[in-house]
Amino acid sequence: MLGTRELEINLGPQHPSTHGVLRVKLKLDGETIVESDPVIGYLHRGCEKLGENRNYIQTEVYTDRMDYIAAINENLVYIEAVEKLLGVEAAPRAQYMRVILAELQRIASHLVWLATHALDIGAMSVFLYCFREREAILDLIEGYCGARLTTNAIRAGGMRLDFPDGWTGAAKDFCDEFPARLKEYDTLLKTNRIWMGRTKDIGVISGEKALSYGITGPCLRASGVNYDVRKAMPYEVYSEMEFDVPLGSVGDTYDRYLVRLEEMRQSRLIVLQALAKMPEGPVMNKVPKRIKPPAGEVYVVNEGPRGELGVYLVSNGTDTAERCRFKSPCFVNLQALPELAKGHMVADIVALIGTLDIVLGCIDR
Amino acid sequence: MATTEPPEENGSVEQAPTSAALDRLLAAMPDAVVESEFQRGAPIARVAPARLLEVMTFLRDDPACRFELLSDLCGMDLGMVRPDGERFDVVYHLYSVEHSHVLTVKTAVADGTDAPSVTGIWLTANWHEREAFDMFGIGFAGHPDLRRILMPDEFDAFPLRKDFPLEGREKDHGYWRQPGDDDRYTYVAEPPEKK
Amino acid sequence: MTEVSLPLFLVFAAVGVFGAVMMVTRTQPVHSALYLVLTLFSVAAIYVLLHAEFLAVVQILVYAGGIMVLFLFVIFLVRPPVPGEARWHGGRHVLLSAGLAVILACALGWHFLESAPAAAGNPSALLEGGNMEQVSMTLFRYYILPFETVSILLLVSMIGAIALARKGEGV
Amino acid sequence: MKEQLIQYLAVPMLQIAAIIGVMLLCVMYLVLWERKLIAFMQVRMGPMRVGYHGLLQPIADVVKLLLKEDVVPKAADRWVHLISPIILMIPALACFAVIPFTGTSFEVGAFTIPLVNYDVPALTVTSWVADLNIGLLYFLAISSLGVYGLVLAGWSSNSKYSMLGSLRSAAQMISYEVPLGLSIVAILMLSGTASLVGIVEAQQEAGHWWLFWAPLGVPLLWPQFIGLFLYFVAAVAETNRAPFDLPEAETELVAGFHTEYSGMKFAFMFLAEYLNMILAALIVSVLFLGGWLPVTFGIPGLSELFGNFLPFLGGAGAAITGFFWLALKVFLVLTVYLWLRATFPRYRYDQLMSLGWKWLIPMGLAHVMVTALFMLLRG
Repeated sequence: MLGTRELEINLGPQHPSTHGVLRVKLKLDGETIVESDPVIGYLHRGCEKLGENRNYIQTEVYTDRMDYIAAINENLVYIEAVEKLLGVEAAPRAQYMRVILAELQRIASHLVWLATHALDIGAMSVFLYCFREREAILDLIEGYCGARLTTNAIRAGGMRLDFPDGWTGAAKDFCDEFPARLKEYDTLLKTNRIWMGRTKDIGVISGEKALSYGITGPCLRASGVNYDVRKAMPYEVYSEMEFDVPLGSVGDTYDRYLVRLEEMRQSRLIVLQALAKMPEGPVMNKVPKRIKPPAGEVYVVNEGPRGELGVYLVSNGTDTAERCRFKSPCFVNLQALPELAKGHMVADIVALIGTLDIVLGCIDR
Repeated sequence: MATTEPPEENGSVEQAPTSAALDRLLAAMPDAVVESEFQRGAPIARVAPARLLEVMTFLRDDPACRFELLSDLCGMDLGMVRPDGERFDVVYHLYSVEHSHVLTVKTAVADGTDAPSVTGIWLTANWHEREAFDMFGIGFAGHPDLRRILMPDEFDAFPLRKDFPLEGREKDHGYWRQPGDDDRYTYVAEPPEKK
Repeated sequence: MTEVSLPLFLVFAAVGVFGAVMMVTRTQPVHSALYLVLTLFSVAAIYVLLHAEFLAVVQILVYAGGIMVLFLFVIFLVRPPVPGEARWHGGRHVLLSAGLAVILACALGWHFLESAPAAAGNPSALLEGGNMEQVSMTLFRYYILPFETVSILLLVSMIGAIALARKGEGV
Repeated sequence: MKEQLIQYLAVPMLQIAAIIGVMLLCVMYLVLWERKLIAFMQVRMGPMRVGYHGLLQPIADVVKLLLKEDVVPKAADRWVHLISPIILMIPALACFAVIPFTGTSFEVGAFTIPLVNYDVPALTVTSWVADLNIGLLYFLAISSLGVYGLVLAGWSSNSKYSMLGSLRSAAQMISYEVPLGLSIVAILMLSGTASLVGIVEAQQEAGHWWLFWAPLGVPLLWPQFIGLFLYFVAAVAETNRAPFDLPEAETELVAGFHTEYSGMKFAFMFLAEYLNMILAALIVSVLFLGGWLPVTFGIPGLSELFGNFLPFLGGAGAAITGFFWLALKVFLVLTVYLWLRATFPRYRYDQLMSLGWKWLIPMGLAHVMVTALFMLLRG
């Protein structure tokens, strides 16, 4: 019979739907993926090395540049690690502020995910709708700290400044308007036959396998494993917040879509609760000007929009960390791509890269 | 939860921290654990490389431990801190979804020797070990595909080692560093003339 | 319009023959396929000159629009684009095919010389108007049995081909 | 002989020139309309800079494309790379030959071209270049040739992404040709002719558009909605538009078959795509929506009024009116076309195939049979 050869194609590092400089080596049989091998490192900037050569305050700036879609979450986890190393706590009002900002950032990050994911699958309008809402959040974030993406908003011991006048009202307005916008996305996608055809049963992964792969965040919860750091090991004031952790049952791309959409709703609820409960008072506790934590080590994890963000800091008693390790959820999640993609078609690989919600800055660090 | 503050945030020294998982490990395999301690309330167990796989398999499968998630795996260069001992530590951060507890496992590796690979226990270790190899040059015996991951394939050093200069070497990635006017460097294909 | 159609016929016939020759002599299969399309077009044009517009259109629709695209498809799939991979097979093949061509030409020529006068005198008389009704009458009224037999035969061979192709997959 | 020469050579040449000119203009503004419409749907502005609300944007685009460097990949098959955009363009333009733009023909009296003192005899000018009795088949046959352009463009670029794009388009075109053909069989049966002019005239005779065909005198018992739906879906797929734009799926294949094209050649491919869209809309209007007949057609009183709303222009008025109604219908169909793009995600290759073969073709067959049954019952 006629033999067909496997076709090798190189997806990226310059490709419209690899969300940055990811490169995936694909082996195709017709349009079916036989093998895929993600190649990363194109955005490697040595954040860990820098973290071991700069002092604790300087290093926070680098955390912005890792997961640049969700900089506040990266700031937060790093500062928590520093605080824990120092043995200080954030001021109570600051803790609420952190939760509000982190949850707004989570919504913004999920919006970018939905936008790009939908665009990858060809739904162009969703992209623009999502960016409209994200812009509103970025305006809020900019209104607080002056920067849209590289926020550097959080300080050890609390927050640098209180919310400006009228900020909480604007945040509340956004939260009031947001459900209607989410409904708009649902009309376009949730029961759209093409959308369901493109996402259902694509990249199915069982909860057990996902855990073994170390997948965390919405991708893990879509496979039915109830692990959310905000519930499992509450940090800041999450223990006072009432919210649900949405779980999927199948573990396919559609479930991951549903889980993330529900997370946006829950995040909105958290923001509203935190806004209501936020006490008055100072936003900064007393913290020495030069941060020189006693020797020792901490490993702190947070629930980032993409999964479990980890920071491992080892102090040697000076103002510079002996070891500064950033654990990236994207790095871990991307590792499962070959497993998810096997047997699917070329068109699905972009859906899968989208569903893993990767940020190359976070992967390569 | 009784207190509004989660216990891990306290980090108070007066309260003696405890860990059921560490106790269970010490009870089941006392000879495997070289040393155990608490750092800011978190349990840490140091294990000899020879017993590592055994310990890790136990930690994953034992019903009282059930560490299904290898949260992080990283290398660490202790060349300055521990000049006489093994140069590297490999640090494993474990988490159990079932019991919601954590444990940090460490193992010491000398320069040029391999740590055992835990890829057979957690699939996620694959890339983490590649990264540790890429950054520190720590080998992992039994790893299915140990090659560089973040640095280019032809790179011949290990950038996170303490002796690797922050600003890079004279010649990296095939290009030579040439001092420019304002404290910045330019990179050229030919070796710059020494003045 | 006979005075116009003769030179046109000559032009199209020449293009057709040119396409056929080029098709056989190209080493790049995709180029061969393109020249074959050219030939098919010239034949379609000649049909139009004979007032058989329906046949002409069907010729383009089926052969050029359908079958040749499938050909290209197969060429692409089986042979990834490596230009100049095919080579000229040399003497024996040329002799053999030239001989066959001569025999075929003789047979056709003899046939036309024997039976031509009746039909060739007025080709449009064969297909009055050359329109759809004429063709469908012929196919579906006078020759319905052979037509259906042929289609069943084709269907059977198609199923057979699929079965052979998927043998390894245990279908 | 001279009369014949002018009637059969000079007039069609002028018609062809006019059609090409008008159509290129239409394409330019169709692109602008697409950008504006989709921008409106996506809460943004669209082109605003060139001219009032971007009205001159198409001209700027054309100039840009004309001035762009024409890049040919080193490993490309230069000749095939050059001719494939042309192969795409020719069928797209050739199809317009059989389209009736309006019903009434003009009588042009004999006149003399000044300067050269050339006497032109009295002529009849129609709105179509040729009224073939196999017009619809001609359209199908010629439009099926466009696939060569796509396939060869992808192949000759010698790029894997282009190649995948052209393989997809070949498969897609072949698969959707069948439902496309099936969807118009019912119209052929109803009209009893394959001439596009004849089809509109048959609708005029029947007193309603074929879309509202009422078998056995019962309105909406088995209207041609299904045929229209089938035709429209197949036509969207044939023209590689969203949600069937797989051959150029930008998020998977970068730009599919035209990844390696730039400048004028790219402009040709772009033109051909939009010409094909206009063609599909024209065919929908002619087959199902009564061509040049007014939209009020079938409503007593109104249809006469709107059949020629420029009565003071006489025959020319009727012709212009007919043209207006056809243009309106085409515009509406095209708007639906663009709307799809703003709404739907993209199909996957295998889903596209199964939609074509497992749904559209059986539906098309059933549609033909039911229509035939009703026609038989009517006797």
